[in-house]
Amino acid sequence: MQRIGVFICHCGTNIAATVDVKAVAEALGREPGVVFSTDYQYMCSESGQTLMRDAIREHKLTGVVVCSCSPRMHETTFRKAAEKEGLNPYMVEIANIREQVSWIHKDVAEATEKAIILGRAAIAKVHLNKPLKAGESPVTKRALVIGGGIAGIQTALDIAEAGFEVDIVEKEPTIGGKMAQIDKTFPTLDCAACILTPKMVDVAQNEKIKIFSYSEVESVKGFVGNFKVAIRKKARYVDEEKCTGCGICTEKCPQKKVPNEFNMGLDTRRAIYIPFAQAVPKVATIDANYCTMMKTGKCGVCQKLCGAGAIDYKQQDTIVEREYGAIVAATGFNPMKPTQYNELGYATCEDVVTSLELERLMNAAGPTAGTLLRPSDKKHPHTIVFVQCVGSRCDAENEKGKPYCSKICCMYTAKHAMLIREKYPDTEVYVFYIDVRTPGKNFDEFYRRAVEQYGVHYVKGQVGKVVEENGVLKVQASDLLSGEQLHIDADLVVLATAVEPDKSARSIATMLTASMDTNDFFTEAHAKLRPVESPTAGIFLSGVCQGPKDIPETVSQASAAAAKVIGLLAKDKLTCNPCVAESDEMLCNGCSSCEKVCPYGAITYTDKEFRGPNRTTLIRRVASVNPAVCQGCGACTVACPSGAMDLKGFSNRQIMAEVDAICKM
Amino acid sequence: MQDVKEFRPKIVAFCCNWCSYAGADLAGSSRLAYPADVKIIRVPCSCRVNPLFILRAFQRGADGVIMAGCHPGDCHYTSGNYFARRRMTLLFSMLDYLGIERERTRVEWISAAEGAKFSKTMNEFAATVAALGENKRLEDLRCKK
Amino acid sequence: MSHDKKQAALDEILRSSGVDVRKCMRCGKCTATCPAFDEMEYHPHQFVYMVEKGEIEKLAASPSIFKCLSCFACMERCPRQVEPAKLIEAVRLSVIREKGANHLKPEQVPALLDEDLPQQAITSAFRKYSK
Amino acid sequence: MQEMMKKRATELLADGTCDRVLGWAVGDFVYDQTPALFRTEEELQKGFVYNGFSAANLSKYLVKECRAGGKIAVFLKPCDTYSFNQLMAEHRIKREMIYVIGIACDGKADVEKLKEQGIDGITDIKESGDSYVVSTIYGDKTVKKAEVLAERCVACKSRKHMVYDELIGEEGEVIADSGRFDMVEKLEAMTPDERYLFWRGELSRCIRCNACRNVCPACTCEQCIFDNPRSGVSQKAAANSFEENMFHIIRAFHVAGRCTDCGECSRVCPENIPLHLLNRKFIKDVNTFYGDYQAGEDPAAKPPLGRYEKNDIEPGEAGGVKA
Repeated sequence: MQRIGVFICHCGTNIAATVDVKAVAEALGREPGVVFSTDYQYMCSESGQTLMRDAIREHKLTGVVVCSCSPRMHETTFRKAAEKEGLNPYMVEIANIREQVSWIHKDVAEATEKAIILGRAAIAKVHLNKPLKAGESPVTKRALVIGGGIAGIQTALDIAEAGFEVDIVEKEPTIGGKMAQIDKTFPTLDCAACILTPKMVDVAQNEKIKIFSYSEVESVKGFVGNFKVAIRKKARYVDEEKCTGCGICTEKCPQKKVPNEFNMGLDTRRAIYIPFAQAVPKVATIDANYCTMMKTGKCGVCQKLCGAGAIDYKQQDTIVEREYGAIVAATGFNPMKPTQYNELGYATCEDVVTSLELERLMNAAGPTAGTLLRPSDKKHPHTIVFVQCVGSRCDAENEKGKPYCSKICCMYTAKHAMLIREKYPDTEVYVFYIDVRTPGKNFDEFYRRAVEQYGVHYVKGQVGKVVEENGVLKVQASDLLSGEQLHIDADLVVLATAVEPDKSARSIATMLTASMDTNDFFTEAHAKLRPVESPTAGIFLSGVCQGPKDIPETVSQASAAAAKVIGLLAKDKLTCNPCVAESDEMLCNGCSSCEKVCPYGAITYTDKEFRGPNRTTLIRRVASVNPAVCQGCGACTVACPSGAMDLKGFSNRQIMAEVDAICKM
Repeated sequence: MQDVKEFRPKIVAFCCNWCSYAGADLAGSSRLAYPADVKIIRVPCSCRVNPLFILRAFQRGADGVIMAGCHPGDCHYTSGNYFARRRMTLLFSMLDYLGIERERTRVEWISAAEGAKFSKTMNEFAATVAALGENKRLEDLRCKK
Repeated sequence: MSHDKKQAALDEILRSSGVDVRKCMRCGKCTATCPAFDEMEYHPHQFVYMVEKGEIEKLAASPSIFKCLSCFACMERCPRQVEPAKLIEAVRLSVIREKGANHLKPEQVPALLDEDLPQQAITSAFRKYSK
Repeated sequence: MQEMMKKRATELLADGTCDRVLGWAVGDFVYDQTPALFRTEEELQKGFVYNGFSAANLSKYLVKECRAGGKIAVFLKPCDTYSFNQLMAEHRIKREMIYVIGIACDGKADVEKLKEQGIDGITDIKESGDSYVVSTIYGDKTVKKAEVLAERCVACKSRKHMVYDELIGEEGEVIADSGRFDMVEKLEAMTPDERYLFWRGELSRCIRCNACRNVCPACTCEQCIFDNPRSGVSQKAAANSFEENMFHIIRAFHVAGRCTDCGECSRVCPENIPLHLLNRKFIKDVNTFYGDYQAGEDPAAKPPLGRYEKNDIEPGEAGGVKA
């Protein structure tokens, strides 16, 4: 039998004016197990807490009930006070007689009666309370960043800066991501490479950072503080340790007809290649789909030329196992391929390009060495039409597009228009828009400059049709403000296509047990207050994988994610919430019902030996809960038919005792 | 005849800690009254509410049971209320099938900001249950004097 | 027209077309795509907006409703799946019904037949102009 | 049929495919058969029986047998294979330890219905086309199958085996229009008061013998919460009407989404309480609210209470029945 002390708080007159606190103290004092019952003016005050501590000591209390304000207010206060006196904090329960009684009832008799019943329920619960101890789990002081774009780079650099090890897993042969393909950045028009490549070099030179390029995450096990990740290093047929990145192989390789993905397929590269000059790591990679040696066994030019002896046609994928305390998803995005919009002619007309293709066409390191020439006849375009919102802002039922605004297109289109007008003033530039959205520092000023200073024609309306006739793109569009249908003869049409999460994100989210929305963006733990954390503990979000954003926003979020990671890795041990689920192995059927409803993947099954009848042993499949992963929602406890699964602090019997106490009148 | 008292129903309200219990706190701090017949039991999440608890309440003489949780999509544990919703849908449908008055059970989604909704819901529910009268169809007579 | 009558006419158009005009984000792709633009007094996006404002009377009186080719390009290309052509068709139908007079009667069809005219055009015209 | 099954069982024992065969043996009465294990040809010859009374669903007994080791051959009727799959899905049995012999079935006789036909003192039953020839101490009686089939066989949902290693007899089809929800619909159409009276009349007969639970292939808990003194709800016997309600509602809820509608609960109930109507209500609701789902059809399918849709129906909207 517990020895329970009951403390009724007056809360000044907040409670005492409506509840006869003396009567409550007296009534509850008669409850079985209650050895001490009193009332006091302010239980949360220093002297109130002292009163409670004295009583715990003098009356050898094993349980405490405080009838006061909401537990959301002072549960922690009273539990801490009890702990100071050597009582397990989870032996303290609160009966909420302020928010639920005195503040909403006027009749003293009625309020007093209800206060007594709520007090009884709390006492009934405390009778079944057990001391709980928060578990601890160690933290592996290393973070994994999945994705080596600007988001992953920034997160990794910030974590490394704080002194922790970071691994970056990048599926492409180099880090850099989409930013490396961009020519200039809005709203300042700095050259993207000029600000990105130094950061890439920092990553390469940072002793705390290890890059797994041309690698993918194979599997993730474990939980916050203790992840075990298998990384697949894809065979690149070049020994990374030996390759010096001299590039002789990439110049002499006889297979020249490989579409160059870095330039969006607008030119070609060799079968052995380094994506771009500032690649990190600067190591060659053989594209096995095109390599003559790999396909026919005859060639071997690169191997003969390589002074470092780095070429290895027999290289295999290898799996590396690493441990981490935290994982950051920075899987990024891709612009949608607008091939499904027949009317816009992307699939049929060479001179209809996407904005990212235009970036390459304008970049000094691009296929045209920075001179804007259209792909079909390599001539300078004189009339250029930009189309906004291609595939963005579609109805949710519309299978062709995305329901969200891609956020960055308005700004980069203004940038493109401005740069073109600046470099080629003889060019007419039309931008067809639905809305121009420019929230951001210096963003609207930037857009207005495009209109006012550079004379870009912004037309409120959409392009309905693009057809090619004798090398001219006939553009039919609406001008909603003048109520006209426009017919423009254009030389180049640029489509601002929707951004979509990288295809790999879905499978990575599954491995991380991190949730995603219907658009395959990672969901945050809280949309407002925890925007860089996933609901799964230890998983953090950086960059566009969480939602469309531009570079400054990506970098801020990347640093925010890093700060969260650092906060986690700085701890030696994690204290777990002790109110977690627990499985009684003797009752568990091993049926997996609980596992299916666990949002955290906290439940695992093992085959365990049990004593059977007649001195036999039998193997049974039983569930066990990882207390470091369990967040204590209790979904599993109801899914369990045998009652094997129960929740500490909110056990079946505790809740039923409360029910009984409330219904007994 | 002088012993006839006004019928006061017994109502058990299971409230999830993160939304509805906080909603009840807000109702309190906003002084939005609801009948004293409603007694709240705090659970971490609506998915912690076992049908067993609801039947237990009826067994012990409750006249109405209401469960309140975060709005679908807002669950603190991301998916708990979705599972709770399925469970309660099936359980309530079964109680109805057994001829137990449908109006004695209810589920509401009440956020931490919806103090007014909390109070309104409890007022409505208490009135409905009071109108239904004593629960006779699902109770353990031994628990009554 | 009284307010109630106006509302009734609007409700009828919305019901018979099944179109949710509130989905429109005013991008104008329908109008950009319309091959009959030059013939029309009100263009597809204006149609949607006018229905939203309840200006059914104005639309019903406009010859535009018979200029629509029913090519459905606006429906196909609308990113919000507003389907302007269905609205036009609904207004047209209401006009035809109200008058009780079909624009095209079955007995007129043989005279219209022409070897170069695709069968589809006759069927389409018949659908559009009679009920 | 019986001889064919005996022969196959003997062969399987002989060639080492299994070391024991789970089948049926005659119990206290010929119509009261019990599940039984056979280890030798002699045991088979002596005890094995298969006829119109071999109703028991044997899948549940595999839970225990799988723990005993070795390899078991089992005869499963189409409806039993659903239970088998469900037990597989819940990791209660090990597929590799079991050799499943699917046997065709066109229904089993309900002895109560035979007795209503005035057939008593039964000593044997044989199938003959669409009739049963029932031997009794008063001589042979022939009766149309349709007149004496058990309710669950009249409303048979499937004559197709969901799983088997070999098949004896002809494979049938899933029966879409089995009419098994007719009675549920009839109850739903009643007023709450009528429904209450119906169920009161039925459930108040419950004597808490636990036969329904003990026979149920979904009730394979290590220890039932109603038997566990530590659960806080253990009940040994029904003390009053509420306890039956609680027991049966909770039992139905625990098997919701898992019950394959094999009908064993109602078959074994000594008070003839139509317990399957509780389970069928849940099955029907699941089908209506969350899309058609048949437990045991696909062992990889996610159970309806283990998944959700964001736009699921709200409990308040799911009355389904007019108050």
